[in-house]
Parts: sequence; C-alpha cells; structure tokens
Amino acid sequence: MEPSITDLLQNGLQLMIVGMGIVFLFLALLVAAVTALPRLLRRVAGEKAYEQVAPTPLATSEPAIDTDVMSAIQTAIRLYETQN
Amino acid sequence: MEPSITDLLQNGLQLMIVGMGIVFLFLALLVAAVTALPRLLRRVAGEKAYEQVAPTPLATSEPAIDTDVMSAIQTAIRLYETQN
Amino acid sequence: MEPSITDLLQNGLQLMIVGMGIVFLFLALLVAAVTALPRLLRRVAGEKAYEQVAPTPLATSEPAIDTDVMSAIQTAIRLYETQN
Amino acid sequence: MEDLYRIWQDTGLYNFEPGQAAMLGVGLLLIYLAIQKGFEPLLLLPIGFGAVLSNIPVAGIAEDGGILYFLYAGIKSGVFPLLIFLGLGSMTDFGPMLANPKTLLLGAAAQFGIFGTLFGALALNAVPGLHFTFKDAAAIAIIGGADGPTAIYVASRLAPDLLGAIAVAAYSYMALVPLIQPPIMRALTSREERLIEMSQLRVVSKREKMVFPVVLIVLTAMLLPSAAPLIGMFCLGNLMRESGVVDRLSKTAQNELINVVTIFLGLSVGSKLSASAFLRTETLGILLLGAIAFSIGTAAGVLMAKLMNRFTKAQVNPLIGAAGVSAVPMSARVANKIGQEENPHNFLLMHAMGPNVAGVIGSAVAAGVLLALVR
Amino acid sequence: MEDLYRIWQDTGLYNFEPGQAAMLGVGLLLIYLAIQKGFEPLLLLPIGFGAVLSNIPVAGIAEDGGILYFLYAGIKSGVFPLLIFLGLGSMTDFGPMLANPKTLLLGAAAQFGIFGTLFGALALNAVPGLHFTFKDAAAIAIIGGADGPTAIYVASRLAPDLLGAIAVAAYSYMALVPLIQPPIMRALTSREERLIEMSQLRVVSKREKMVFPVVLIVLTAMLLPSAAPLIGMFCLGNLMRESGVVDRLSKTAQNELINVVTIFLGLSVGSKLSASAFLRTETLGILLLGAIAFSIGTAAGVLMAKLMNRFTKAQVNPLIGAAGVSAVPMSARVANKIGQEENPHNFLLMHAMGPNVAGVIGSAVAAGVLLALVR
Amino acid sequence: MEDLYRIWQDTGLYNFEPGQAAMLGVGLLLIYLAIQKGFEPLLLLPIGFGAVLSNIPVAGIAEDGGILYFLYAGIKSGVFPLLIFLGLGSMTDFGPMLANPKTLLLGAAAQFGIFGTLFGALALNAVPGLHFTFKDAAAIAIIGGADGPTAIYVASRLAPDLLGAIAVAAYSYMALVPLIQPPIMRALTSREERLIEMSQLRVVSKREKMVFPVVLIVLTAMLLPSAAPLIGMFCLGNLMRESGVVDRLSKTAQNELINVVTIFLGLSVGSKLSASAFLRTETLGILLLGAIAFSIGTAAGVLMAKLMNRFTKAQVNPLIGAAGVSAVPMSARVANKIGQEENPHNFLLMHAMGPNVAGVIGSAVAAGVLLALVR
Ligand code: NA
Ligand code: NA
Ligand code: NA
Repeated sequence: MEPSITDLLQNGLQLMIVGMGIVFLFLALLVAAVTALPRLLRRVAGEKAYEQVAPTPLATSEPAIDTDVMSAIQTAIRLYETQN
Repeated sequence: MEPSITDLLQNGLQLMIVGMGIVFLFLALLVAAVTALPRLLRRVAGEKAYEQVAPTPLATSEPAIDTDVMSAIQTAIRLYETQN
Repeated sequence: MEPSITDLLQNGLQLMIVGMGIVFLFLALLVAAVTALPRLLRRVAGEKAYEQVAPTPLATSEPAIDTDVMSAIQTAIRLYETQN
Repeated sequence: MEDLYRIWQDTGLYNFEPGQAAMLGVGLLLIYLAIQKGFEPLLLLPIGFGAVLSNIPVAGIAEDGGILYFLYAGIKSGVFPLLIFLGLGSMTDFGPMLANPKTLLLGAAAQFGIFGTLFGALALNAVPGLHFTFKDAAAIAIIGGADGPTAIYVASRLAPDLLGAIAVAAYSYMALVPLIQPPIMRALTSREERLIEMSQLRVVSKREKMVFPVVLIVLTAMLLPSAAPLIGMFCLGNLMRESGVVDRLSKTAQNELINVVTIFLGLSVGSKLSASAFLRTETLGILLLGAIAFSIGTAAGVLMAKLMNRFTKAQVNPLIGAAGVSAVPMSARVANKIGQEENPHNFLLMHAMGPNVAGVIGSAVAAGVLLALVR
Repeated sequence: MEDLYRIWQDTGLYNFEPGQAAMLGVGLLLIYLAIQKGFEPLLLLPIGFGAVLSNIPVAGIAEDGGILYFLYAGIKSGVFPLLIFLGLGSMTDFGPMLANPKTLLLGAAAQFGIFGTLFGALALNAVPGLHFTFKDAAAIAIIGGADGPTAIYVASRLAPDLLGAIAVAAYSYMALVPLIQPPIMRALTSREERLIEMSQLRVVSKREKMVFPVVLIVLTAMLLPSAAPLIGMFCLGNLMRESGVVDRLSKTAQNELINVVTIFLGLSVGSKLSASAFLRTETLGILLLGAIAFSIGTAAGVLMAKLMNRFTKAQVNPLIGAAGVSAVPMSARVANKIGQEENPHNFLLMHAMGPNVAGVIGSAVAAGVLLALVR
Repeated sequence: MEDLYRIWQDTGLYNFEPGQAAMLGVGLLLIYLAIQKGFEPLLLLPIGFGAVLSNIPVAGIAEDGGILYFLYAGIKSGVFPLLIFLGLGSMTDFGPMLANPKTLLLGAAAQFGIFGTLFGALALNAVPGLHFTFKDAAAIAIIGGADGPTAIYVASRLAPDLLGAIAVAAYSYMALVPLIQPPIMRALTSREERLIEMSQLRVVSKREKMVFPVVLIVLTAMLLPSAAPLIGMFCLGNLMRESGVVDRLSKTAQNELINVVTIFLGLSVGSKLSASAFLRTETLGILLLGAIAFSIGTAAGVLMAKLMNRFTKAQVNPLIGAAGVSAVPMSARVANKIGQEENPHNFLLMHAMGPNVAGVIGSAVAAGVLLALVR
C-alpha cells in the first residue's frame, strides 16, 4: 500500500526537523572544537615548541635527495673554508 | 592433525638452507652475468660503437641526475683533496 | 557446414563493394558538411561575431602550436621565395 | 545487396526512436551550455557527451558490454564521487573557516535548502502525473547541497533512476548561482547590512589546519557514521595536503586522479540520461525543485547571518551567508561581488570562503542524515 | 632435500616448452626492434615485455590470477583502445583537414587497403594449411587501417585469438611505413606530379574546429552507429581539446591517462602472444597480408589523388594521397620527404596532415562497417 | 521522534565496540608517526587513515559495498604491489651495482634476515598463546626483506589475515632503520674496517644499464618463475627508464601511476587493520620478529662484507653490507653516515647504493622461494 500524501508530508516535516537539528548540532560541535583547537595545540606543544614551529615550514618539504646534495655541497664548502 | 613444533622447526631449517642457497646461487649467477656484460657488449657492438657510447653518459636521460650529480661532486671533491 | 572458398570470396567481394561505398559516402558527406561549415557558422554568428573570432587563432590553446608554427613558417618561406 | 539492406537497418536513421533523438538534442544542449555559456564545463561537457553517446541507437554504448556501462560501475560502487571528494579535499583550504569558526553555522543554515526541498518534493505528489517516493524526494533534495559529488553519491544510493536529472540540475544551478542568488541576497538585506566590513581574519597555524581534518573525521565517526565515506575521503585529501609530508600524493589527487575520474564520472552520469529516465514530467519537477532548493538555501544562509548579528558583537556581513550553500567557489565570489557593488573596497571573498567550505561539510552531514534515515 | 627437488621442478629450465622458449625469443625480438630500431617503441616495448612475461612457465602471469590476465579485461571490454582513442582525439588537430576538405576523400580511398586485404585473406584459404574464417579475415584486414587502437578494438571483437599477431603486424608495419611507401609512391607518380605545389592552407577558425567533432559524432550516430564507440571517444577527446574550457581534462587525457593505458594495453596485447596462438602458419599469412594491406592502401590513396586532379582545378600533389592510410604522423612525413626530394622548397607536411587524420576517421568508419556486417 | 532514536542507534557512540575504538586509536597513532615522526609517510599516512575509516562502526567502509572493500581487490589480485614495483623499477638506477657487481652478494647475505626470522617465527609457537602456521611464518619473515611492496605481495598470498600487521611492521621498521642498524654495524666492525675507503666506481655505459633488466628477467624466467611477477614488473619499469625511447611512459610510471596506486594500496592495507586481525598476541610476535628480522639482515650483510674482504684484494667497507637489507635509500644513507663519523671525507653513499638495490632483487628472489615452496 502506498503511503498517503499526508503521511509523506508528516514524515518529511519530521525529517526536516531532525535533519536540521543534527546538521546544526554537528556544526555547532565543530565550532566548539575548532574554537578550542588553537588553545589546545598551544598547551600540548608548549609555548616554546609552538614558536619553534613558525620558522620551519619553509624547510619541511620531502625530496630527501636535495638533503644529500645539500650535505655534499655543505661538506665541500666546509672543506674549502678550512683549507683556504 | 597439526604438525609438531619439532617438525615445523625442522622444515624451517631446511627451507632456510635451501632458500639462502638459492638466493646466493641466483645472485652469484647475476654477478657472473653482470661481470661478463661489458665485455660481451663490446664484442657485439665492436670497439668503435662502444667508444661512441662512452661520451654520452652526460647526455643520458634526466632521472639519473641524482647519481650523476653525486658522483660528479664526489669526483670534484677527490680531485680537490689530492691537489691541495 | 563450412562455406566454400568461392562463397567466401563472393561474400568478400560484396563486402568490399558495400564497405568502400559506405566509406566514400560517409567521408563525402563529411566533405559537404565541412565545406558548408564556415558559411553556416558565419550566418549563425553574424558578420561581426565572425570577424571578432578571426584575430584569436594566435591566442588559442598551446597544443595547436605546431600547426600554427608550421603554417607561419610556410608563409614566411613562400613570401621570401617570391620576393627574392 | 543484402549487406546494403542490413547496414541500412543498422543505421541510426532507421532505428532512431523519437526519445533518443530528443535526448541527443539534450546532450548537445548541455555541451552547448558547457562551452558557450560556461556552465560547469568540467562536468557538463562530459555529461552532455555521455548523453549523446548513450542515446545512439544500435551502438549500445551504455548497455552491457559498452564502455559507458563499465564506467558506470564507478558510480554504482560510489568510488568515483568519493575519489572526487578526495581530490576536492586536497584542494580545499580550511584556513578562512578556522579563522572564524562561527561561519560554520552559516554552512549549517544553508542546508535548509535540502530539507525544505525534501518537503517540497513530497508536496509535489499532489500534482497529478508527478510521483516521487520518499527516497526520490530525498535524492532530489540533495540538489540543495549545491555540491555535485555529494548529489551524485546520494542519488546513486537512493534513486539511481533519477541520477541523470539530479546531476544535470545540480551542476546547472551551480552554474546559475550568479543569477539565482543576487536578487534573494538583495531582497533580504538592507544597504547598511551589505556595507558591513568584517575584521581581518587571523593567521591560522599550519598545525591547526593539519589537526582539523583529523578532528572532523573523528567527530563524524562518533556521531554520524553514515556521512563517514564522504567526509572521510574529503578529510584524507585535506590531511594529505596540510600535512606537507606527502606532497606527491596530494598533487596527484588534486590533478591527474581527479581529472581522470571527472571524465569517467561525467560520461557515466551522461549514460543515465536515457529518454525513459529523463523525458518525464518528474524531470520538470526536479528542475523546478532544484531552483527552489538553491533559493531556500541562499535565503536561510543570509537570514542566519542576520540572526547571528543579533547575538554577537563581531558583525557578520549577511551576504556571506549566501555562500553557505557551497557551490565552491562560485557563491563566495557572488557574495564578494554584491558587497563591492555597495562599497568597492569591501573585500568579502576570504570571509565568504569560510561558510563556503562549511557548506561542503554541512551538505555531507545532511547527506549522512538522509542516508541513515531514508530507507 | 625434497625442497630442492621441488624448486628444480618449478624452474623455468625444467618446465620450458619449446613454444614458450620461442615466444620468449619473439618477445625479446620485439623489445630489440622497439629500442634499437625505433619500431613504435611506446607500444612494441610493452607488447614485447608482455610476451616475455606471459611465456614464463609455471609463473602463470597471463593466466587467471596473474596480473596480465586482469589487465586483459581492459581489452576484452574494449575500454583500453577506446581510452587511447580519447587521448589521440585530444592530441589531434583537424585544422589542415578542415582547410582542405576534399583531402577527406584521400582518407577514404586508402581504406581500400582494408577491404582488398579482406579479399586477400579469404583467398589465402586456397593455400593448404591456412584457414581463415570470415571473421578472421575481417580482423586481419583492419591492419590496412594503419591504426593501432582501431586494429586492437576490431580484433578483440572479431578474432581475439589473432589479436597478438594482428597488433604486432599493425605496429610493425606502421614503423616500416618509411620503407614500404616510397617505392609505391614513386612508381605511381610522374616527376611532374611529385613537383606539384599546393596552394597555402586557409586559416581555420577556432569555432570550426570546435564544431567539427560534434558534426562528426552526429553524422556517425545517424549513419553508422557501429562506429560510434571509436569515433565517439575520438570526438570527445577532440572536443575537450578544441573547446578550450576543459584544458585540465584534455591535458590529462593526452598525457597521464593515455600513458597509463598504453602500458596496460601493450602488456595485455603481449599476454596474447602465446605459442599456440602465434606460432602458426596463420601468423605468416597475417604478416604477409599486413604488408599487402599497407601497399594497397598507399596505392589507392595516390591513385585517388591523381583521379581528383582530373576533375578539380586546384591540384593535389598525389604524394599526400599516401598519407591517407593514417599511420599518423609517419606517413605524412614520408609524403613530405619524397616531395622534397624533387623540390626542397615544396613543403607538403601540412597538406599531408589532412588525409592523414582523414585516414583515422576512414578506418574507424571501415571498422564500423566490419563490426556491423561481419558476424 | 522515532527518527531521532534511529539516528542515535546509528551513531558511532552507540555502536563502537572497544576493539574498534582501539583500532581507531592505532590508525591515529600511525598518522601521527607518519606526519610528526616522518615514518614512511607516503605509506603510513594512507594506511593509518584506512585503519580509521575501516573501524568506523555502521559505516561499513571496508565491508562489501564500501570503497575500501573495492580497493582491496587491487591487493587481493596482486595488481597494486606489482604496479608499485613497476614504478620503483623506473626510479631505480642500477649503475652503482653494475659498477661493482660483487656487492650483489651483500644483497644476498642480508636475506638471511628473512629465513632466520622464518625459523624464529616457527620457534615462537613454543610460547603459549602464539600460533603461527608455516604460511604465517613465511609471510612474517618477508618483513626481513625490508621492502614494502614485496612484503604486501607475499603476505596477501600466504597470510591475508596478517597483512595489516605485516605491512605496518615492515614500513615502521624501515622508518626505524637509522635507529636499528647503527649499533649492530658498530658492534660488528672495527674502527679500521669502518675507515676503509673504496675505489671510485667506474662509469657504467648506457647500454649495460639497458641490457641488465633483460638479463635479469631472462635469468628469473629460467631459474625462479615464482619470482617473475615481482622481478618482471621491476625490470619492465627499469627497461622503460634506461631504454630512453619511452620516456613519457617511464615518467608516468614513476609519478602519477605510482602515486595513485600508493594511495589506494595504503588505504587497502589499512582496511585490513581490524580489531580481530590486529589486536592479537600474534601482532606483538610480529612486531618482535620484525625487529629481529632487520637486525639479522643487517648483521648478515656486514659479516658477508667482512668475509668477502678475506678473499678479494679490492676491499669493501663492511658498513655498506648493512645496506643489503634494501630499505632503499634509507639504509644506504645510514652506511654513509656511520662511515663519515669516522672519516668525514669517506663518501660511501654511492658504494652503498649497489648492495641497496641488490637487496631489492635479493628479497624478490627470497619471496619467489617462499611462494614456490610454502603451500
Ligand atoms: Na553544501
Ligand atoms: Na586509417
Ligand atoms: Na631486501
């Protein structure tokens, strides 16, 4: 048996209320979490650690090869400086 | 029926011996093949062809750069050390 | 029952005629369509719109460069040859 | 010349049913809109072409054994829309949202476009000739999320038959955002409100951006598992991006991977644009409801912003509420543009990016609710 | 040491059948030709390596559960060759053909290579030991299309057993185009004809290029639906390219997507190079017929050009007729080179690109005819 | 409000089993290690995220119909690890190994880590509560190969249930190589040995590099077909790289293709990190055995180098023996670093690359032995 339009509309209304409720609840929780986040991170990392993070990002990225090349070049430069 | 631990260990020991034997045999054969390779290629290609190949490595495909760069730097440093 | 070679060849001949006929018909229709295309586009877009399109080809996406470059060079060479 | 007769019997001219011819026209129209009118060409061009291909008689390109049939498995399994979400996640910068978390509520409010439309779709059953089941209504409603992959994902689960029409409506209205939203935004705001300048966004640390996708997926796991596939893939993409340690994966996810999947997804959606599925009164209903959905979402976002201004000191320009529908980044640009009509020095774009990406989360959450409760 | 004995029983040395060893040699030969002789390396290197892998005894790499078995699904379903066509479409510039539409007829004439070879293959049944069914003959004939993916697509549908030999022949002869074509071209033309200079090509508007793929797919839908998968994917690629609105999709289709599929396609084709399928008298027949096919196609193209010159004022250099076999862009370059032997200032390359791409359409049309009529 | 109740019944909070919660923690820990500690992030980030996703209750992301279930087919079929090997092959330069072939023996010796661990795993059956079948033991032992894709390939064939733990152990210990190896290397070598300078490597011709992968696959075909899938795909990748004629394929194999497969592989491995498979005493055994495996392999490599020095004039610095475990390029760097602690001018990196890539071949050979003999 097909549900009547009234039934459908009633269910739709109910779903609207529950759905919007959950959407708001979820995003409100997210607001709370996100608002607390910077303070939490600062506490975990400690003031110093936090400040130390700031300058590093430029040097982070991965290709480890450059590291090797870097250290070879670095060594070459050191050598040069000490011997001249 | 489950095999006893003694059985398992005996089989394991046997597999270890056979396995390491095959690994060594295979890689030793590879050593022989790789050692013979340059001579073989020279014979196939003839002296001239081989010499023509010699100067190209600098122009080889680029993914090899890391290696090339490394060995170039290595050579440079060696040279530097011997000359100073 | 396997078809006899004569049957096969007869069918093959027939397919050849029909096939080449369709290929020619199809591509001839395409010739007609393609020949009519610029006039049709001009009519749809109106003279002005069409002229506005004219200067753009140089600025088209890059994969087409080879063609453009080729025809530019061709033109340049023709010009050179006629003027000298 | 039996062969000639057979080939004539195999031509499109001999076999075209009126519906197929009409759908071929629809496909060409979509291609035209994509190219000449700039209607979300990345999706609508492949969708339109898929419609053309799948409506060629005899060829059977969308039937068992045809390429579009095989590609459609990527939608049926949910894999394609989820991979698109992975790529979008690795393209998304949550910075503006993290800098002003309360804009998340604008993204929540705009989802009223979804649930209002659900109600509307059910009400349309009163019109003779229209028949939407509860599942149909939910699948149509998700157009209000203004988020293509979410709409395709939900529709493929709840009402695969309507998938073509729903995807076409979703992407078309996203392209029409610059036409649909401004009148509503102007009607619901005063000149003073549109002139509100918002304080500059604080700098968000790399670490915050990195932790956010983890927080989001954990919250989703706790509260709304049915939204976890969508939100999860989005978070993975975003974490790959923000962690900075897997750049090569992140680059591939936001370029080649998403491009390949976009082509396949578009073609597969197009393969669902058959006459029997598209040339129905229901499609008109869907197109009507889609327009309503975007309008309700826009209005709800704007009104929510006005409501928030009553309770907090830091004023929000209500125009950015309209960006809560998502349709990233189109609706954020619209908010910025309408704002600059009043004051050319009022840059709302970054402020609007907050509710804009919040709207993506919001509609994924709403999708989770629909998938959990509509069976 | 039962283990030692078992591993000896599992070695290739213990298990090699003569046929497998021979096919391993064939695979290595293909790799050699690809690398040292530059024979279509993009395809023949993966094909050769696939042949090596699939003929390793015991390993079962091409049997159910092996990677080549799984990859072959991409050919069986037709998806791989069609995706290659998508990529080729987005690499193709139809400009030179649109500037001189009558060159399309050269691309039509060259398809005589296909149908003439079909007849030849059937005639070879008179040779004892050779046995080609009508389907086999049609699959072999498509080599004359000088178009790898078309050949693979048709062969996978009509004669999967011959797929390996057909693909190898098709790509090998494409690589041999600079050897096969010139003598025929010289024999059929006079010095005066080879000296013909063609008038400069007109500039083709972006809009024409954009509309052409749409016209082509619509015509195909009307007249020859069986060619629609091949021509359709080609047109989609070309439309993505020329529309200019989906550059990121077009770039991916002509780079990463086609590259990945090329690796998989080559390996899968190689997996069909088993001794039982390849080491047969039929393979010699196929190789012979392939050479004939290219020769007939070349001759037909050249003669058609000469015929056209009788009826139109704007003369066509008959050398460009040879480019009608497709084998893009090799045969166009050959036409240009032979022309410059007579007059170094006669640049035929762009003129030859017209029949060259027309040949791609032509052989897809011929493929459609074969797929429609050969059952 | 029946709906509210139903959604509450669908929440993670309502459904979380303790095991799932714990595994969610394990997933987050892996993500943390990947990002903050740099533990092989390319793999461990997707693996960790896959663990999180697959342990979300109700969502069923790793169950039939979920995306991780579909992706896992790529591991079950062996396709993903083999494609990774294709990519790694096209990234690998065998030059240093070809210049000093005897370093291949170091790569052989280090495989003692595999077979010693196999014995150890069987011995652990004496511990009450631990139960490893012969297949289990072999799958665990392959961790000693220090090669992720090889470990995943073998484990997926011999002990799919342990796949998650084995992959996590393999990648974790690879990340820990700089901690695990140095003490062993120092303990087994004298200062004089660590100071040994090796003669400069000769230039290896392009042709040698090109022929090597062909020699390797032919040898494998002859002697150890069970290793042919792994070694074959590696050789194909390497041949594409060194032949220089298919650069576009090689570039794609080592970039987009391997990146896409890495994401999918990682997620699929993570999907096997269920509580029932991971939260067992056996996992502790696997982690213990993994550490032992790396240690034995390191020691065997170093001792082999010392042994070789007794028989040949050209001395080998025994530190590079440790690189024989593979873990490319980490262990080669470790050898270089320890060497430079004694003499900063002693560059061992290139010398260590020889045994390093030899170790990849060695563990693929060992994998072949296990796959052939353990049934
Ligand atoms: Na949304
Ligand atoms: Na052709
Ligand atoms: Na190894």
